[in-house]
Amino acid sequence: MTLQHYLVISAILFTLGIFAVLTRRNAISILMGIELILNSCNLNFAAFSRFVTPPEDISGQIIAIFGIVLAAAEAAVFLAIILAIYREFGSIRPNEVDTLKG
Amino acid sequence: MLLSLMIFIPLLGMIAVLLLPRESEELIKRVTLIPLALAVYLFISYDRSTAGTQYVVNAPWIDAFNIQYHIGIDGLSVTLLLLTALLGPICVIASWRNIEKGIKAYMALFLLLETGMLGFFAALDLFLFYVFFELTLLPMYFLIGIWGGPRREYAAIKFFLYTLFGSVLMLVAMIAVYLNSGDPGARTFDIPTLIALASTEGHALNNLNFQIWVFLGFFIGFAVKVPIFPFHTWLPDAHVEAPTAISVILAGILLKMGTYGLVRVNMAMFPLGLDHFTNGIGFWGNSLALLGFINIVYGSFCALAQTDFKKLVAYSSIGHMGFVILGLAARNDTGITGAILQMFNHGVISAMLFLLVGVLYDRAHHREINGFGGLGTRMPVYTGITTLAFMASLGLPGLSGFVGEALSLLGAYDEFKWLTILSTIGIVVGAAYFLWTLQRVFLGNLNPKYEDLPEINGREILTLVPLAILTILLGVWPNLAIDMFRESVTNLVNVLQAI
Amino acid sequence: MTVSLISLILLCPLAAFAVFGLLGLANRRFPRQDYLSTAAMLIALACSFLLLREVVPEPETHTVNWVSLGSVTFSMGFYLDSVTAIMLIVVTLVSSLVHIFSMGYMHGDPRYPRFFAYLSLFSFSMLFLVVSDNLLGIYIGWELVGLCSYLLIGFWFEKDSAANACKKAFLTTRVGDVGMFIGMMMLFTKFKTLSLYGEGGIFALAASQLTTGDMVWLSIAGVLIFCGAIGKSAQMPLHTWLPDAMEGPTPVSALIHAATMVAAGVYLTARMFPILTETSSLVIAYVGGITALVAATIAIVRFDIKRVLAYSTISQLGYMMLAIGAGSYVAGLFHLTTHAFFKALLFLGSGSVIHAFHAMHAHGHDDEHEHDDSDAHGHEHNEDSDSGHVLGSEIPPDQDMRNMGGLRHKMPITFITMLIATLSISGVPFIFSGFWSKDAILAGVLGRAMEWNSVHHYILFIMALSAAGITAFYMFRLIFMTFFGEPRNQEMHDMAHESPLSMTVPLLILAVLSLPVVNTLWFNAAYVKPPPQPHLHAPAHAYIAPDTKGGTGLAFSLFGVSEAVAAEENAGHDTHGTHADDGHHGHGPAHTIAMVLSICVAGLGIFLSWLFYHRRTLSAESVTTTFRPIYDLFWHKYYFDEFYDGVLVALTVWKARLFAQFDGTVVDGIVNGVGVVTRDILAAFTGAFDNRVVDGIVNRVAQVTWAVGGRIRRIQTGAIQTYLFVVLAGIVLLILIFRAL
Amino acid sequence: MEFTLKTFIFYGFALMTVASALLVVTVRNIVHAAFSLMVTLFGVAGLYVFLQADFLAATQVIVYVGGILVLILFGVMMTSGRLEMRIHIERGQLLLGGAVALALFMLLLTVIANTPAWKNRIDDGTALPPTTEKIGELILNGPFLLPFEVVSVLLLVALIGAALISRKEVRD
Amino acid sequence: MQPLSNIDSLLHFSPEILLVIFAAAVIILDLVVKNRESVAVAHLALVGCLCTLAAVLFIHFSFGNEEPVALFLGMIQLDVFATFFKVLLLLATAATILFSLRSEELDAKLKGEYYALLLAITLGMFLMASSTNLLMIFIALETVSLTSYILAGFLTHSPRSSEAAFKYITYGAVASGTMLFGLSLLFGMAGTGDLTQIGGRLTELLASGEVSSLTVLIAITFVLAGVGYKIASVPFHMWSPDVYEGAPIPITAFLSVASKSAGFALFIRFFYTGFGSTGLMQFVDWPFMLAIVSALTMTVGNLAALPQQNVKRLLAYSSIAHGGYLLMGGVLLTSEGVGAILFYLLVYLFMNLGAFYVVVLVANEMGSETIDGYRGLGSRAPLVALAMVVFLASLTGLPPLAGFFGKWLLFTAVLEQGYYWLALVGLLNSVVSLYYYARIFKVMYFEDAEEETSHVSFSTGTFALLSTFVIPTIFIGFLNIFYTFSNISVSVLPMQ
Repeated sequence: MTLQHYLVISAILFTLGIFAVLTRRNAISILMGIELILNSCNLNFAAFSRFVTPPEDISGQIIAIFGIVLAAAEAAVFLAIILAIYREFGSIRPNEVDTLKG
Repeated sequence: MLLSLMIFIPLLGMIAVLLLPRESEELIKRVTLIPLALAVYLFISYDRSTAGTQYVVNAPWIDAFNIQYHIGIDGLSVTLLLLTALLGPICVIASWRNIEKGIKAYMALFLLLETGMLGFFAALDLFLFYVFFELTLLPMYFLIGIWGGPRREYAAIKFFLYTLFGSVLMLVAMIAVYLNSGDPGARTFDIPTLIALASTEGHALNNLNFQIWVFLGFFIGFAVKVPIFPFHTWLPDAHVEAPTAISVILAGILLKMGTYGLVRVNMAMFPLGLDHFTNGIGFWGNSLALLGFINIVYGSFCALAQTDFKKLVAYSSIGHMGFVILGLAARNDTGITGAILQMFNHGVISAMLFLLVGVLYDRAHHREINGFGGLGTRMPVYTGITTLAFMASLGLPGLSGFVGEALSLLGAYDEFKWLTILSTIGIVVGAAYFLWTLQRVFLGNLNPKYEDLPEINGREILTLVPLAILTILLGVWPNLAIDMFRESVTNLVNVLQAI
Repeated sequence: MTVSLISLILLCPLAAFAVFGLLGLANRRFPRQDYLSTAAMLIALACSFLLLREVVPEPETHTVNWVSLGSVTFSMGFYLDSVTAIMLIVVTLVSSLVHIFSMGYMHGDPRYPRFFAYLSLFSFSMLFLVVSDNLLGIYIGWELVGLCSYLLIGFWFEKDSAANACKKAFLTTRVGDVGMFIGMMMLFTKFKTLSLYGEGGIFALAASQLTTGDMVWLSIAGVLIFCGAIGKSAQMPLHTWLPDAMEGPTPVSALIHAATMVAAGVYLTARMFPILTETSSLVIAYVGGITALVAATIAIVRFDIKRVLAYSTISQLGYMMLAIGAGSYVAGLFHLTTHAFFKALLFLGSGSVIHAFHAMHAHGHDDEHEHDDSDAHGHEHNEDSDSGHVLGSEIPPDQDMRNMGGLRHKMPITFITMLIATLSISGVPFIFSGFWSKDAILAGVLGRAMEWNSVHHYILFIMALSAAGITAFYMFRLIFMTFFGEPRNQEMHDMAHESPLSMTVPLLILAVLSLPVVNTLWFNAAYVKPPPQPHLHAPAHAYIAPDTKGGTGLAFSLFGVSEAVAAEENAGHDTHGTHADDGHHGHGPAHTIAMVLSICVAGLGIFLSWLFYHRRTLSAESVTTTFRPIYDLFWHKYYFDEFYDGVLVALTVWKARLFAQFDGTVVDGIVNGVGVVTRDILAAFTGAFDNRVVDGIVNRVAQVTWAVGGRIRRIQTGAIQTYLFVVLAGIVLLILIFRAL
Repeated sequence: MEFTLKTFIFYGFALMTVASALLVVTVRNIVHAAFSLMVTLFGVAGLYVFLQADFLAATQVIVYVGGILVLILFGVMMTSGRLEMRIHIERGQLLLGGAVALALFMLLLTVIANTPAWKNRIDDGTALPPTTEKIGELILNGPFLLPFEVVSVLLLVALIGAALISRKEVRD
Repeated sequence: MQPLSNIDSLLHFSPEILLVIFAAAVIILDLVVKNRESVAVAHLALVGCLCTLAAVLFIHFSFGNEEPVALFLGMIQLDVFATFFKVLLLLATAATILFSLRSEELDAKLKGEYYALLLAITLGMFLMASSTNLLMIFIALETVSLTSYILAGFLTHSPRSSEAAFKYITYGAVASGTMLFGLSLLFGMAGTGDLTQIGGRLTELLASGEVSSLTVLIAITFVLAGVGYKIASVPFHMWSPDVYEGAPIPITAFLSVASKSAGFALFIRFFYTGFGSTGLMQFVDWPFMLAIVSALTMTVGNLAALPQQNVKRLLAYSSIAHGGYLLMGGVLLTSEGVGAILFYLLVYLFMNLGAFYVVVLVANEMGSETIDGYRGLGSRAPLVALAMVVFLASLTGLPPLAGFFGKWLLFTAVLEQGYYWLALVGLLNSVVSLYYYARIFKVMYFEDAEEETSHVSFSTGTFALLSTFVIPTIFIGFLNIFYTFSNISVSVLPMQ
């Protein structure tokens, strides 16, 4: 259980998040990917807080908490927008939402 | 103060034109007369015995960059200022009945243009100089684009893009000069100061390599304006599409801005760079003269191939500006005097030519040279004036065109024997295309289509007469003009010779 | 006094031009303008006569600064010496007579006032040229007379042939002028002045500063300046414009294209005498000699009366050039003077004939037009006529000698006066001026040949002699065809009448002038002093042992020519001590030989002409058939026009087109190339895109730029995942690239 | 490192997290993906516990699993017709996306391996005091007061915004 | 410089507090006022802006004038730099409110929320300009982003608006996620979130070999993803054309000016305070990376703008290109460079907002955002067209308009540092940019309207508002004060 363990896990999560964002043809799946990314970041912060900063300094953890809150806010708005998109376009496939281009 | 008045009165006029109702046409007409009146005063009161700048105004403007509102005139500036002030009212008269739509906007743009031109010739601060230089772009673009011929949009944007291309290179060079003019805080745009610094031993500006590069930057900027081959292709289009009065300004003044800039900046400020391109070893030493030569011959031959009257005149401008370049490349007082005279005279003569083309176009609604014929019988006065203008343009002695050309060539021969000799081809070809045009348009049988073509009218004659008088006067008595800038040229030559 | 006289001489025609020119431009008629113009010329003439006395003893110079620069000054000014004075008289005299003649000849022309304005301008320009003391002034006058020539040749510009001819005249002479200008540039660069006389003038500087090392460029400069004369004086190979210039009204031909302007070239060459070197002199002499001979041969076969005279003029001008080139300064100018009078007379006479034959001028130019058109059809039988693309090859009927004949009874005054002129030009001895001047030239050339033992000058002498014979032949051909025999065109013959007084009086005056009356001035050695030629070095081998002071010819003792010639030689030899300071006179026997030979060839020429054209013992036609190739050569004027038209003009136009094309293809092409490269490089990133063909630099660049923009647009697919891909791939790339750096 | 139960559990959580995350991005059924995500989030919460971040772990479970995931499931339900339940995947996109993700992963691995500062930071197993009180102190009376306040504004904004945008339909 | 405690910071923080108060007041007023036509809400928001502006200036002259003050225990910093941006942002917000008042696009029913969101986003931007802590930076960024998403998707019944919001949030979420990852790496290396300390720590670590330069490079690049997306630099620009086109015009204007400005504020503070040390740059030459990004940004922006038919979209690309120009100043590490950015942003505020205002007017009157809608505008609405010419000419950088002076400062700074190639790319780009701006000139003046449309008249208020953009666009460059302003503003940044 070294720092590097956490970092590798976090890196995997980040990469998978990126992968999801790039390849999933569903807006909600993209949101999930984004959540993975944010989780990886939070995990990083928590890990660094544990291993790098002095034990009494828990600012990394607090940052992670804020990260969770922000992720929540973002998810809310994201979903609202997905709903709007679904209403307007009848689909949440991201590549079908392409009237604006060029 | 006088100069400032002269520069900014058109601008005030523009604002007045925009604010006043349409009916105030008379006022519009008269606005351009004020600079002319001031110019006449300048002509009288200008002290011809000194090379120094006169009527200097020097006020701080943007302190952060040591930019000053520094204007003043020396012999060269005053000559071109006079030309500008003269052509202003003439163009207003020439456009009076020609421009139908949006006369207000037209006049406003025209006045803005005039401010730009006048300011450019008077500016003694490099930044101000650039600002005025660019100030002419937008009005010109609109004047061509709105009131021009069928392909006006193309011509306008071409002009705009070309010139802007040149001027951004110029901007780089200008910034480079500024940055090298001293330590931060002590930098300057002041042209006289920069000139002095550039010839101060050991100063950063007095460095051959540096001067070569900034010379090139400025040169391309001005070369587009002159225009010098291969930056010339905007000119025929712009001329063909522009309304008459704008062609007059274009050929009469705007082209001169390029050559004026060459003298004011490239020659005076970068003598080492100039030396490299006019006196250096091998190809580069001949490059400027070579460009002049190419302009002359290339422009003349292109003119010969034209069948559009206006395009022909446009190409002839390219050829004639070649003499200016050649004369400047000579770097001696004969050549430079010839070049400056040629600037002024070309301004007058090409103005006449474009006005004349306009007169014909207004009547026949086309400019195809081969579509006319025998107009000499129908329009004798017009024919007479055209012949005069053609003769002046092809360098007939006794008319002003000759003096400038001859002095340029005489001066250039000193430095560039073969190029000058080859350039004289331009004289023959120049005669050829003008005479051929004269023949095709005026001589021979009257084309029956034009049996009722009305003779040139009083308003048109009014625009032409002052120019014709100047053409003859300066042909007979060139010292009238040379007196204005003799000392300045001597001064410049002394600087150049000191290298 | 001198200055004011000269100024008056110049101002009179100038004022006439300024006033009447403007009025003429506005098509307003000023009452009695013709009289006023003529009066102005007469005043100038009077002043010229007054001036004649002012000249002695020393030449005068009066200058003002014209263009003053920091280091150099170009001055304008008068230079008055005997040559100037005589030239002034010639010009004003001929001009006045032509003015008077024109009052009759041009009467009724719709542009009558303008004609006089042009004449005045011409007179002014010519006089300005004559009195100028510097090359720039001469050049100015030079070009101005060219302009007048242009305007007057194209006076009836409705005629296409006239319009073509005037353009041709101007352009051809301008080619020469450019040469002259280059020569001026060379001199200016060396001497920093264009003034000829005085302390700081070119001549003084050339004499004092130049060394043998400078001879090459000085020769070139001399030849280049002579180029101007080649053009103006219609010397080979730039002579073709002069025959075409006959499209102008005949008085113009008389004044400009016979008497004055074309002689300006000779005058210029004479003025440049002091800086002519051995080589340039020889070039001048050869050009003159060849021109004299070739033009004479062409004249033999012409039928147009004016064109015969035109070629004759060319030939005679060649003579003068030959004289100056061979060092016979006085003889050349002398011939210039005599020629001015008798050739003007011949032209005016022919004008009188044309006038008589065809009252077209009274009907105005429209009439002329109809004739022109009808000619095109009516004279198709003339199989000799050129295909038509050569300028001026169609002969107007009123100028065609084949329509004439037997006019001597109808037009006695014209006949007599023209006969005098013909005798004069043919070199019939002793009472006609032409004989003396021509003889002086022949003698001069032969003398130089003998003195220097120069093969060149022997050849030149033979050329001159042949030309003299041919001249006599074709001139009498003209007289016989025109005035003798039976009328060939009865209809036209019936119309013919003697010209009015205003035309015959000038003829008579000129006839008098064709006798050696006024020309005696040239024989006054004290009056005319040939300038020194410091740069003339006879070839060393050519130096032959001093001859005895040979017997002086009869002519010289009669009229005192010998003094002038002696003075000339003294002047020529005194200035360079390396050579002939013993004052030998190798010309002595030359004079006698030349005179005898010239009389012989003149007689032969006249005799042959008589046989051919009067007695018709010999048939011109049969000779023509026998020597068909030669005849063709002559008829086609040695194919000069064809050459120019076919090659030079085509070349120029081709070049112009090439340049225009160059503009469109190469300049654009380079930019296009840049565009293509830009496009291809960018295409590596963005993929291929359409290659649209466009014209114009900006178009192409704009198009390419635009297309790149379009390509970039296409990345903007609208699909968000593409965007995300670009972002993340961009991050990876940025990192990798900067890792690599 | 000693292989203890603790490490075993740690690896279990790690494996669970990673594997479920892999499922999130691979399964074709969106609902399955959402449930996989839940497992991942739990896994991460477990890891937080291992990092002795108790409050954080709790927040993770409450906010993520209780809030965000439910939101996502609602989203799935409201937007997914039968067709939308299956996630369409395109091969080209998969390759490109995979390549980019892989490249990023390699980069991150390199970084993690090659940063000496992060090496040998072993969890020595010392128990730290619970963080909740400390967090409260830091947030309410420490440097994190301002972020806290700003985040509250942010949440308000998100609330308004989400309502606004999803309410559109209702307002017709 | 001792950071102030939370309580002591409150007074210094009063502008932000005012914004929040007014945002709340706007919502409350909206509930109270039932008249949908009422403009009271907008006016209240406007008053809020003005009050905030007054507060900003008051605070500045009372406290922040000389030395920077660290607030909230080092979370944010009050200094001239921040004040400059606050003033700038308030101007942009006020202008946007005025635009919105005149825009007919927006749903009158939602105006309370709309203006409240505008004030909230301004708060976020304030914080972007003044944050000195990684967490604060991220929260500020998220505040702005989230609000922007909502505003972009604000239009009811506009698929384009929803699409814009969708793309925006997807893009933004990924970008900010990436940035957060980068921030976490920074935190992990430096062990602190305090921006003022990070630079020093990183340099030490790099020098001692504790951290590889690749790690720092990745962290910086990831951070750049978040910042770059805010300033729309290549390759993070792709959202902006779509979002700009889809969003309501006032929001587009706001995003293109305010959001970009705030992005630059953040960028400058982050990179100069965080990574500005020479020691760090020996290992990671981020200025060079940014130079290339800058060149790419302006080139791509300008080239892609060429074929656009939608004026909003065209201006979006133009805005990208201007981001590229601005970024040039950021690579120089000189106060001249940053000063030039600030000055240019000020100029850009007026000219770009002005151009968008014309777009609003045309959209209102002609109902068209495409370039064809501008046909014959020169004769139909001469003054508006004239104003448009001024704005576009200024955007092109033609003297004597302010845009030229802005470019001038930038290029001078660039050339001073010897980045000749960059200056040349920039200048050639401005030539290219002329082409598409001139297309608008062309349709306005050179082409006549298809059908005979009558003269369009606008209210005096419109002209007054227009002139508040035109006049500065013409005159800012002439006046010394603005140069001084922008130069002083950068004095607080650490420079070599």
